[in-house]
Amino acid sequence: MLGTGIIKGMVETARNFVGSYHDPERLTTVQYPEERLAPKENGRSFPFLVFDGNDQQAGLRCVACQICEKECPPQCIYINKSKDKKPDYVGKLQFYPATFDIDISVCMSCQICVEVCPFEAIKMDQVFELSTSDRFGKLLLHKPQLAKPNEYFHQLHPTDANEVDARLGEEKRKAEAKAAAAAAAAAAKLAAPKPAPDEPTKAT
Amino acid sequence: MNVAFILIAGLTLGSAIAAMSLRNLVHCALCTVITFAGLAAMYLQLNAQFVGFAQILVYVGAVAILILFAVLLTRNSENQPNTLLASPSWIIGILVAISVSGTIIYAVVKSTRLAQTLPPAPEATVQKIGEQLMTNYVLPLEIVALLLTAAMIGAVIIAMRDKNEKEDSGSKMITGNARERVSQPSTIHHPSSSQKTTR
Amino acid sequence: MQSLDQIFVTGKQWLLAFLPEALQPVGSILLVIAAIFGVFATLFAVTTILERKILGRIQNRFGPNRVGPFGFFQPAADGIKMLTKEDIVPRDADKIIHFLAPLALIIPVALALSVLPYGRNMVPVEFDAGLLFFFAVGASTELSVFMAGWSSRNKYSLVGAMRGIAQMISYEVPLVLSTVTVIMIVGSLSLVKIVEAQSGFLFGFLPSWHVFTPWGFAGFFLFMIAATAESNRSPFDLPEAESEIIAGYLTEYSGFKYALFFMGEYWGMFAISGLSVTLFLGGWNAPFPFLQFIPSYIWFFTKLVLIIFTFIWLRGTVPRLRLDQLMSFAWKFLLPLALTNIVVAAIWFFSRALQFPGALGLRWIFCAAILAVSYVWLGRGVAQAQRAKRVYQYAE
Amino acid sequence: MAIETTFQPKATLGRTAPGNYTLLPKTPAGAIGGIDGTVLEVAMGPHHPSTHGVFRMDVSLDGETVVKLKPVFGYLHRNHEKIAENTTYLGSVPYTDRLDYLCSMTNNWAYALSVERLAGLQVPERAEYIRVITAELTRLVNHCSLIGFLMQDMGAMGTPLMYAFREREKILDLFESLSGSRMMCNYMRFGGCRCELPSGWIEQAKKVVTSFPEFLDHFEALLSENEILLARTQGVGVLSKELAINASITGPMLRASGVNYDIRKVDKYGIYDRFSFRVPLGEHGDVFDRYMMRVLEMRESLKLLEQALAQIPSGPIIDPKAKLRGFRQKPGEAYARIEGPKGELGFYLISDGSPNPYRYRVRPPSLINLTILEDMCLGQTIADAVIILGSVDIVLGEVDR
Repeated sequence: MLGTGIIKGMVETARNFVGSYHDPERLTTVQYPEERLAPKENGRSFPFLVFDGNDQQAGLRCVACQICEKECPPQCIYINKSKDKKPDYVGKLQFYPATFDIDISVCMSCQICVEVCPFEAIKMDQVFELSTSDRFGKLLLHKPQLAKPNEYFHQLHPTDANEVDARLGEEKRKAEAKAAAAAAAAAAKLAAPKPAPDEPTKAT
Repeated sequence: MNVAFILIAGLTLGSAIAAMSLRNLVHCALCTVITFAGLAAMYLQLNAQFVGFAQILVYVGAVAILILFAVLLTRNSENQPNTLLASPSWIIGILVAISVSGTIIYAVVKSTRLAQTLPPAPEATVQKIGEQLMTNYVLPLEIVALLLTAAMIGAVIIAMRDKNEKEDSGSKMITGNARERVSQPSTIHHPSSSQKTTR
Repeated sequence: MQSLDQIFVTGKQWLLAFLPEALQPVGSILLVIAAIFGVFATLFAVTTILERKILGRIQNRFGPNRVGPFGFFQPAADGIKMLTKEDIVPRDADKIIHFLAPLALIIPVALALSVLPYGRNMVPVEFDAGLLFFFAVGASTELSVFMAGWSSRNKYSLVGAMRGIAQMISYEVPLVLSTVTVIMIVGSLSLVKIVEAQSGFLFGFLPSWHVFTPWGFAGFFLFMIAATAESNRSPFDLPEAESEIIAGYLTEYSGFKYALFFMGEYWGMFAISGLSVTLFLGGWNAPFPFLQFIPSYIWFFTKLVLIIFTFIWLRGTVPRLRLDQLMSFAWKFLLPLALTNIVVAAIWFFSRALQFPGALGLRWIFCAAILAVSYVWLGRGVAQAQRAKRVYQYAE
Repeated sequence: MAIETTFQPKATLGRTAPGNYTLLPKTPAGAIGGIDGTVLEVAMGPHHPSTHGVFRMDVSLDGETVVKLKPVFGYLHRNHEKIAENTTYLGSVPYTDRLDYLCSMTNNWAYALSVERLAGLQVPERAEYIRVITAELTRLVNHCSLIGFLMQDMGAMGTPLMYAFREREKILDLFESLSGSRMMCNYMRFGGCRCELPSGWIEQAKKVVTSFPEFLDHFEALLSENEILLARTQGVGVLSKELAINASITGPMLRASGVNYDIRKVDKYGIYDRFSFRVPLGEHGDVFDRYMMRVLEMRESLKLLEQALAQIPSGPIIDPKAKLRGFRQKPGEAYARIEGPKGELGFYLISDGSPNPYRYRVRPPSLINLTILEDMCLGQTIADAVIILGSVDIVLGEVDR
């Protein structure tokens, strides 16, 4: 009969009308400034640089290898390598970025820089309230703005951060053990009444 | 003569003159609408509610739209050449108009009816009109109704024929276009084992 | 209770007593005009926010809830926005007609609102032929649609205007024919008399509204469908079909002129809903005897709001018709059904003479059967779309 | 020498407005045409509300009947293929997200598949299952939002669209917790997937999948029997079997015309041969059949998802041989295609040994399905043209690339 389909549809909309008053499953709107969704652990917005410890200059993991700069699909990372070197987390002397800029007006949040980074130095942030009235100056983030402590990384991506810390800790432990072993060997060599080798002990 | 009458009469006359003299046909048609509305107001002033409302319903609501449609459906209706105001046909027209109206005015003035006193205005409620139409004037009403029905059926038939022709030509064009694109139906995968569900 | 019911009538007389004798008629007219504009402008504002909220809830959203408590000051914000927006008139537009079109909508609609009986003794202008007046002024709104569409000099506007006029003229026929039944039964064109004919209660508790008779129910059904089309509401919103012709004849309107059009359309909806309340839903009569203490105007506006809610609900549910389907629906379904309904009303009227016990039930069943059969039969004709149910095959 | 920058208006063109540009001559009153028997030419788009983005249809109307229709696209052209030829193999993956931005997972898969074919990589079992699950979820997202958009084109005030989006949100939540982004997932890599499923993801996905049929039932109660919808869609925009094949239409649109062609069945790419699912076929090839194809395909996808979610094994998610950084291929070419929600989505790659593909070409189902628009619209009204366009299911990001 004519009209039954429309009546069925109207019953359906009435169900949703009434349901939206008592059923949170239906009224899924999150009223943004007052309410917020819990951030997802994998969530990503723009990259940031991780540093260990308290000093962002000293603890910065980035060694300015420029792989991310090359792999970045929209080419929004700009790195200048430093002239001098500083020790990294295992104490090895490495370059560091003199400047590290990310143009987040170009960045497309693809996370490829994170994937290709061999030093776990760049990770994805989850902030999204970055609107500004100056699209050239304020959207070009510099190293001081990009560097965030490792604790922040733990807060955002706990699983990933724990894994990374475990791995880095392992490496550091190994390096220390190696260094200790080397030092011990050197000490043993020095202690032994044998002719000392000509070349000095290599610092690792 | 009260103020309202003068206003309404002025509006009616003015819009009627505008309807005749404006260049844009749609403007003319819209002025005619104002004339119709003015006439309706005049009827209402004479306490002829039914006639007044019928005037609006029929003339403003229907006839005016008909005129507008007719104006629009006529091709190049609005690109009239600017004719001179005082062309020979104008002069002849004015002469004819003067002679006709003069004759009518003469006849009216000379007629004996004017000398009689006006009868009291009839009490014409809608109910009375209805009763009259259904009793005394039922035959004319039926004849008019029949005539209008015949006209409507005729219009429907004319419109239907036109539509069919159009549809024919349209569908031909589509199949023609489709055929151009179709070369050879290649072999296609047929449903090997088919199941059916009713939707 | 009586005083509360008549508070506006007595209030008006009290106010008029301050004026000198000679100015009292003019004062009365001005008061009535102010009342109509005030009440319906408020109702318009309330309806816009309610419509958006109800549609929002139907669609599982909140709707506007930022301005004021629950977003109820949204209409004020919208009004300020509309007033301060730039009024753009296209260069090629016919400027005079473009300007006059919204007025040509507002004035007839306001006139139509002035003949509705809003409560006991509360008719702004009482005409003997009030119903005829309503349709007469209602018919002239088509002109405004034409003027807006033609003067904008825009292709979408023109198509929208053509659609609008075709639709409004077509649906005027079933609209008027469905009210003929009421005129036949009541025997008057006066809206007050029609409302009074629906007062009283059947068996002491059933309201004797027209909608509770077979012809009245069918008439109400037809009237509401035609009214939806007349007021360009979904699913008959073809003249403004956004997904097809942008905004139809309103495409080139902005700012206050657009607001006027918008208001005119809502007022038209109020007017036609008010008429349906008057004709079929008992006007200002209370539904049950024990509820008669509630003032009459409250009943009128309650019913009006309920009808508007139905309009909104329908709008939230159905897609839009196509123009040819719209026309065939009017001429092949509504018109024959309305004519059948007139016959049924005549049968109902003349079978009043039957006085044996159970006569009412017999009349009821007979009239309802005629209408139901013709509904199903005509419906089958118009819903050719319900051809064979489609069966879909699956390939493994 | 100073360059003359002011534009000199031509006096013949018409009035000169203040400022240095020329106005076109005023439209003579009544010159719009269209009602007095002449053909009305309307440019629907590029900013028309229902062209699904920036797309233009140059329509000639006789009254309201379409007598000529010319689709004009390219407004969203952004050099996708050329960019990909200058980007590393890895760097193109996020760009494929932006092709058909409603179905980034399937785009990723098609691209990953073609690179895998080029490099001869093996995808681990678990990754294949994840791919099937995400692809079928994408199909649900695409089809239910498409139906919503179609109803919007039909004038349904967005109610079906909102219901569709309500359910889509649940799937997008899944995508977000998996890949970090709701729409631009960038999840698949050649040789597997980017990251392991988060804990509890499978359970959450199972919950979404089990609650989806109920939503579909209600959705269909709202739509499938609605008389207005039936009247609007049945017999409108008919596409014949032969024309569909000759115009190389693919996807639900082809199957609505009654052709049994589903690449999941034909190619059996991935692990689709392990699941039992059916391919719905239409008969009339009109808008209603296209609508029903999508509804029925969603139901089949749900069956597929149930099987995949129940069977998913544990194991690695990426081929250990796959190298992301500095990926380079020996010269060669490869074409891989999948059954995307919109049709056959294929990527063709030629490698010359450099880190970038020498040639990169997308076979976009949206574009190829759109080419047949005029043949479906001729003789229909302008209101039909809008819903026929809606039923084709285009995303302008993919059409223009």
